[in-house]
Amino acid sequence: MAEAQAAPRKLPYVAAITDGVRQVLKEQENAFVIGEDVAGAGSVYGYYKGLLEEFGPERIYDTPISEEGIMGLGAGAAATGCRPIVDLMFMDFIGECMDEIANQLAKMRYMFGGHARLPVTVLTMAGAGASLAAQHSQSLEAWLCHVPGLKVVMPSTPYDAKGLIIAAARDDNPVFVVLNKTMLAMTGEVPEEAYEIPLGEANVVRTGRNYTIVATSRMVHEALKAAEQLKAFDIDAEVIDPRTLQPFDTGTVVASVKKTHRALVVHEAVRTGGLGAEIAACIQEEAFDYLDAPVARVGAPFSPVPFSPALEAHYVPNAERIVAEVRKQLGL
Amino acid sequence: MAEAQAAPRKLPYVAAITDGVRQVLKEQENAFVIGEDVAGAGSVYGYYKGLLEEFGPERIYDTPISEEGIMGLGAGAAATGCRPIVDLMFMDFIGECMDEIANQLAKMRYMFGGHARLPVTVLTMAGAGASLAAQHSQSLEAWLCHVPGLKVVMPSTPYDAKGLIIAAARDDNPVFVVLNKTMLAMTGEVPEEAYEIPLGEANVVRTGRNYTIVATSRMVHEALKAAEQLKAFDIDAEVIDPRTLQPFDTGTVVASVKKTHRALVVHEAVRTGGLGAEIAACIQEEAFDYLDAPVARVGAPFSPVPFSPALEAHYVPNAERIVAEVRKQLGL
Amino acid sequence: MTAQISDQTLLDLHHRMVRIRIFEETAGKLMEDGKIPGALHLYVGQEAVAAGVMVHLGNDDWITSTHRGHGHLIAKGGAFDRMFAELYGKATGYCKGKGGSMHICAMELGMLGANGIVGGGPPLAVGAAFSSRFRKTSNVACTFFGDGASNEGAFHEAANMAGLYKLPVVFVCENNGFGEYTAQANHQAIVDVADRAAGYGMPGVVVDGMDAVAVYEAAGEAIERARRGEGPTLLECKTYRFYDHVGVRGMGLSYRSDDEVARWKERDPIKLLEARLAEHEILSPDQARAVHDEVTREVEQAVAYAESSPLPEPDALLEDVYA
Amino acid sequence: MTAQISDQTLLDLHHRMVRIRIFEETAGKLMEDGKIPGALHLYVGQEAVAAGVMVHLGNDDWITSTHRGHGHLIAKGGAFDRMFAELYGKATGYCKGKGGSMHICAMELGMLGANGIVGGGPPLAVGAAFSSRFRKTSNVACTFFGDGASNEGAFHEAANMAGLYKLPVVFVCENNGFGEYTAQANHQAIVDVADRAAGYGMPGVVVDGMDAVAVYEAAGEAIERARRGEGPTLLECKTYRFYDHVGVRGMGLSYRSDDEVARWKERDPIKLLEARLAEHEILSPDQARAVHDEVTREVEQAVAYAESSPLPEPDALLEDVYA
Ligand SMILES: Cc1ncc(C[n+]2csc(CCOP(=O)(O)OP(=O)(O)O)c2C)c(N)n1
Ligand SMILES: Cc1ncc(C[n+]2csc(CCOP(=O)(O)OP(=O)(O)O)c2C)c(N)n1
Ligand SMILES: [Mg+2]
Ligand SMILES: [Mg+2]
Repeated sequence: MAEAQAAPRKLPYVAAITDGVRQVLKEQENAFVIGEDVAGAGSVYGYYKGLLEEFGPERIYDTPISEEGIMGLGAGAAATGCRPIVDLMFMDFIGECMDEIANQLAKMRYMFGGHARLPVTVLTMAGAGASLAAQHSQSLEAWLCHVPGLKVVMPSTPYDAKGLIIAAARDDNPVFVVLNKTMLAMTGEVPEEAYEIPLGEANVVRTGRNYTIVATSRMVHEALKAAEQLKAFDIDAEVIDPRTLQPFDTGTVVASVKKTHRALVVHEAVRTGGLGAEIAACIQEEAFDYLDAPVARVGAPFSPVPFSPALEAHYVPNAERIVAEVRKQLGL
Repeated sequence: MAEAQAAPRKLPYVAAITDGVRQVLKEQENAFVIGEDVAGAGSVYGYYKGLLEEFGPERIYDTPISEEGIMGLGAGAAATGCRPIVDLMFMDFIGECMDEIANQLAKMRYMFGGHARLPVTVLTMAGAGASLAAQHSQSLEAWLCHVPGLKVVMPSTPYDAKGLIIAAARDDNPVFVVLNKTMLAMTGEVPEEAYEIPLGEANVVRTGRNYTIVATSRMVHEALKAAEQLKAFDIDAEVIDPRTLQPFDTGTVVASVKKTHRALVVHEAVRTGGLGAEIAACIQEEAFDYLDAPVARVGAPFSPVPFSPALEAHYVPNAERIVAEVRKQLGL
Repeated sequence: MTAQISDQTLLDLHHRMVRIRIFEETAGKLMEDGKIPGALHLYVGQEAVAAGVMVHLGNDDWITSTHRGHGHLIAKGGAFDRMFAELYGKATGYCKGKGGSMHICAMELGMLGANGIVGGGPPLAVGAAFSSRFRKTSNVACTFFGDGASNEGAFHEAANMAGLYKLPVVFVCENNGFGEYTAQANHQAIVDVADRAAGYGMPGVVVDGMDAVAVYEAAGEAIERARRGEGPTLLECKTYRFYDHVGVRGMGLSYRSDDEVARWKERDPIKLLEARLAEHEILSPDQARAVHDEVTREVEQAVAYAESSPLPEPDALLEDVYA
Repeated sequence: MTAQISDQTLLDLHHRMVRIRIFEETAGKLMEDGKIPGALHLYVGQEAVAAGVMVHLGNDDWITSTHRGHGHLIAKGGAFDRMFAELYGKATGYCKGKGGSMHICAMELGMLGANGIVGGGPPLAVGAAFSSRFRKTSNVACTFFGDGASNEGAFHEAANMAGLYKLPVVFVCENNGFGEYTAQANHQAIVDVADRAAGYGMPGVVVDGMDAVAVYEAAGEAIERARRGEGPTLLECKTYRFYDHVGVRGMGLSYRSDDEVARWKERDPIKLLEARLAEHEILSPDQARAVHDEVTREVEQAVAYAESSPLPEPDALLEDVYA
C-alpha cells in the first residue's frame, strides 16, 4: 500500500472493474455475482477473471442463457436479504429482461409501500465501434433513466469504474453500471484501497471559460479532444462528465452553463430520444437567460448500428463531429 | 352512406378502433389480428368486438400469454408476406417483448440490407387514471421513439384513432398505435368510409397567437381546457397534437413557436426522459432566437403510478397543472 | 396417507379457507358497489390450494403471488384490516395504498407480493429460494401461478434455473382451466402443466385442487423435499374460479357454460372439507357455521377499519421511490 | 430406412457439408489474419445438421438461424461470393455490409437471417410457419437453435404456440454441449433437450448429429409431418463444435478437455460420410478429394471477389432503416 501511494497504481479499465467487484465481494458478505459465463470464463470480456478462484463458487455463479430469469433472481434475492451483482453480458439484451427491470426491480419498493429494498447492482456492456453490428453495440441508458426507481452510472475511466461500482453496490437501490467495450484497455490510476464516487455527482474533467460540453462514457475522451481543437476558435471549453445519469447532477451542469453561456451535450446513444434531450431541456429550463445559443446535441444518427467498419466509422460520434456541431451552432 | 354524410356519424373511441381495424381487414387480405383475448373476448376493452363473427377465425387469433412469442410471430409473419395487427393488451407489458420489438422488428430490415419489409401494426393500451396501479397504467412511448426502425402514433380522438390505424396498417414499417384507456368512451365524428391520417403530420387543434402547447394523446384535451383558462392571462394558446411521435412533425411545431415565441410540451408519460425532452430540445435548437422563455414541460412526476385514487389524482397531468406551469414559466 | 393429518390441521385448513372465501365475497360486493377502485381478481373456488400449501410454511418461508393474490396473503396470515385498507387505497393498507389489490404484499409474513405481471412471480421466487440457501437458512419459496402463466418465458427460465441449481422452491400451478377468457385448450396443447416438469429435471405432480387434504399432502412432500435440499417440484392443482376473471360478473362474457360452472361448484372445496369434517365428527355443521359467522364479524370490522382509515397524503406520492 | 436414400442425395449431403467446412476454415483464417472484422462463430463440426435438414427444403421453405449461421445459409444455397463480401462488410454482401456474420440473410433463399440474439429465431420461425399456412402454401419453417438457447423464454413461448396452432415448423436443436463456455450440465438439469417436447404437445426426437444420414432421415420425417399439417417436431441433434465459441482459438479458455475434442473429431461428420460413400463405392477417396479441391477453388474466387468489392458508401448508413 505504502508503495502504491508512492507510485500511484495504473490499471486498465477492465481490471478496474474487477477490482471494484472484488472490493464489494470482500466488504459485503451477502453480495454475489451472477450472470452468463461470469464464473468459469470470468465474462467474455474477462472483467471477473480470478474472482472464482479468489472467492469460490459460493460467491460467483454461471447461469443458463435466461436474462428474465437472471434479473428476476436478482430482484427476488435482493428483496430477501442479498446484495446481488447481476451481469447482463451486452446492454443490447436488456429487452429480454426489461419487464423484470422496469416492472419488478424498479417498482417493487414503491408498490410495496416502501417495505422492500432492492440493492441490486447490474453491470452491463454498451458501446459501438467493435464491428459487432446492430445487436451487440447499443447504448440504451435512456430507457433506464425514464424509469423511476432505477439509478444509472456510466464510468468513463478506470478510476471511475472502480469507484462507481463500489458506490453502486453500497447503495440500497437498483443501480445500473453501464460499461463501454471500447475502453476496456484504457489505463489510468486506480488506487488499491476502496473508494466511492458518490452517486449523483458530476465531474468537471476540464475547466473552461466560454463553452460547456456535457459528455458521457467514451464520449468524455472525444469531448476532451474536441476541446483542444476548439482552442483554435477561441473556445475554452469546460468538459463535464455527469458519471451518474440518474440521479442527474443538474446543478453542476447549470452552474457551468451560467458561466460559459453555451453548451453541447454528446453521447454515443442514438441522438433522437437520447438522454441528451433531457439534459438540453433542463439546461434551457434553468439557464435560459444565460444562453447565447441553443444547446446543441451530438449523438448517433437515427439508424441501427451498421456492421461494416466503413459505415460504423460514420456512426459513432467523435471529436470531429463535436467540433463541427459547435461551429455550426456558433456559425464559426 | 348518404344518410351518414347528411348527419355525420358519431362513435366512441373504442368503436372507432374497431372500425379502423375492420377497414384494414377488409382491404388487406394478408392482414390478421393476433393477441391475448382478442378473438373470443374481443379484447378486455372490447375494441375487437364483432370482428371474429364478421371475419372468422382465420383472421383473428387468440394467443397464449406469451408476449415474446406473439411479437416474434408478428415479425416473422410480416417478413414472409403477411400484414399482422398485433395486440399488446397493456403497454406496460412491452418489457416482455422489448427484444423482439427493438432487436428484431425494428432492425431486421436494416440488418438485412433492406431485403425485408416488416409491415406490423401494434395496438397497445397506455394511460393512468383507472386505479390500475404501477403495472397497468404506464405510457412508455419514449422507449419506442428512441429506436430507429419503428414508427409511433398516439390518437387523441375517435377520428384520429380510425385514421391512424388505417395509415399504420397501410405503412410497410412497424407502427405502434398507442391507445389511452381513459378515452375509450369519448365520442366524436367518425366517417363510415376509409380515410387515412398521414403518418408524420401534426394537427393544430386550436390556433392561437402568443403561446404554443404541444400535447399528446389524452393531454390534448387537458391542453384545450388549459387554453381556455389561459385566456384570463391574455394568453391565446395554439394547441398542437403531433398525432405521430415518430417520425415527428418538427416543422409544424417550430413554425408555431416562431409565431408565438413561447411553448410548453405536455404528455402523460414520466416527465424525466419523456418525449417532451426531445421536443423541447428540438424547439430550442430550431427556434432559439424566437423564444421569449424556456420551453416548459409537463409530465408525470418521477415515481411509479400509485394505486390509490387519492395519489393518482396528483400523478396524472391535467389542465390545472398546465396552467400553473405556464404561469410559473412566464411569471404570471 | 390421510392418517398423517391431525384434526387440528384439518381445522386450520378449514379456517384459512373460510377466511379467504368470506373476505373475497365481501371484497367482490364492495367492488361492484363502487367502494373499491381498480380491478379485483377473486380467489373464490381456489381456496384449497392456498390453504393446503401455506399450512406448511412459516413467516421466513417466501411466497410469490399473482394478480389473484388475496387468497395467498390471507392463507399466509394476512390481516383483514390492513388488506381491506389497501384495497380501498388507504394509508393504513399493507402498501400504504400504493399497491392495491394487484401488488398487495407483506414482507414480514414472507409474502413477496401479488403481481400484475403474469409470470412475474416465478423468477422472484427463484431469487428468494436462492437467497434462502445463500444465507444458509432452511427456508423454502413457493411460487403460485396459473395455467396461463405457464406459457410465459419467465416461468420457463425460472423453472430451468431452479432445476439446475436444485433450489428449495415449489412451483404451484393453479390450473383453473382459463387464462382470462381463453380456455386451456386454446392456450397450450397439453392437459397437464405438470408434464413440463421433466424438461426442467424436476418431478411433476398433479393433484385435485378442490381437495384441501390432497393439496396439503402433495404440498407437504414437495416442501419437505425442498427443505431437504433435494430441489424443486412442479405441483399442479386442478381447480376452478367460481367468479369471472375480474370481479364477480366481470365482462359477462360467455366463455364457459353455466353447466361447467355448476359442476365445479358442486365440488366447492369448502363444502368438500366441511363434509369430511362432519363425517369424522371433527366439526359439526353448527360449529362450521360458527366459524363462518366469526370470520364474517372479523371481515365487517376490517371493512369498517378500512373505510374509516385516512387516505394517503399527497406527499406520499414521491416517497418510497428510492431507499 | 437407409434404403430410402439415393446415391444422389448422399452426394448432395456430402457436397453441402464440404462447402460449409471449407468456407468456415477459410473464414476462420481470414478472421485471425484480421481481414474479417467483428466476431465469427464457426460451424465446423456441425455440418451434418445443416445439410441433413436443408436437403429437404426449397427456397419457399423458411429457416431461422443463429449467431453460428454461415453453415445454415450455405446449406440453404447461399453464394460464397456474397457471403464473404458480407463478412468483409462490403457493399456487394448479402446485407450490403450492414449485417455481417451475425445477421447474414438471404430472403430469396428462404433464409430469415442469422441472429445475434440467442433464442431470437424460434418466434420468427413460428411467424414464418404461421404465414405459410395463412397464405395457404405447403411450406414449412425450420428453426435452428442451440442447447443454450433452449433455456430462453423465447424458445418456450414459440414452442408452445407452435404446438397449440399445430404449425408447420421444425425446432432443430443443435446440442453441441455448450453455451459459450458453459457446459450443458451447468445450464440445464436435463441431458436431452428433446425431453421438453412433451410439454408443448409435440414429438421429441434425438438423433446423432454427426451422422448426416441419420439427420436426413429424422428431419425428413419431421418436415413431412409438418407439411402434412400434423404439427411441429422438436428434433435434437447431438453434435459438437470443433473450434472455440468465437473464432478458431477464441479466448483460449480451458472449458473442455483436449481429449473430449479429440474424441468428437474422430466422429467428424464429413469423415463419417466419406467413409460410407467409399464403402458403398459411391464416391472414392480421390473423387472426394476432387470435391474438396473444387470447393476450395470456389472459395478462393469468392474471397477474391469480396476483397475486390467496394465498401458501402457513407450515404448507405441512413438507407434501409424504413421501407
Ligand atoms: C405479462 C402479462 N400479460 C398479460 C396480462 C393480462 N392478464 C392478466 S391476468 C391474465 C390471465 C392469467 O391467467 P392464469 O395465469 O391462468 O391465471 P388466472 O387468472 O387463471 O388465475 C392475463 C392474460 C398480464 N397481467 N401480464
Ligand atoms: C439474448 C442473448 N443472450 C446472450 C447472448 C450471448 N451469447 C452469444 S452465443 C451464446 C451461447 C449460445 O449457446 P447455444 O445456444 O448452445 O449455441 P452455440 O453457440 O453452442 O451454437 C451466448 C450466451 C446473446 N447473443 N443473446
Ligand atoms: Mg388460469
Ligand atoms: Mg450450444
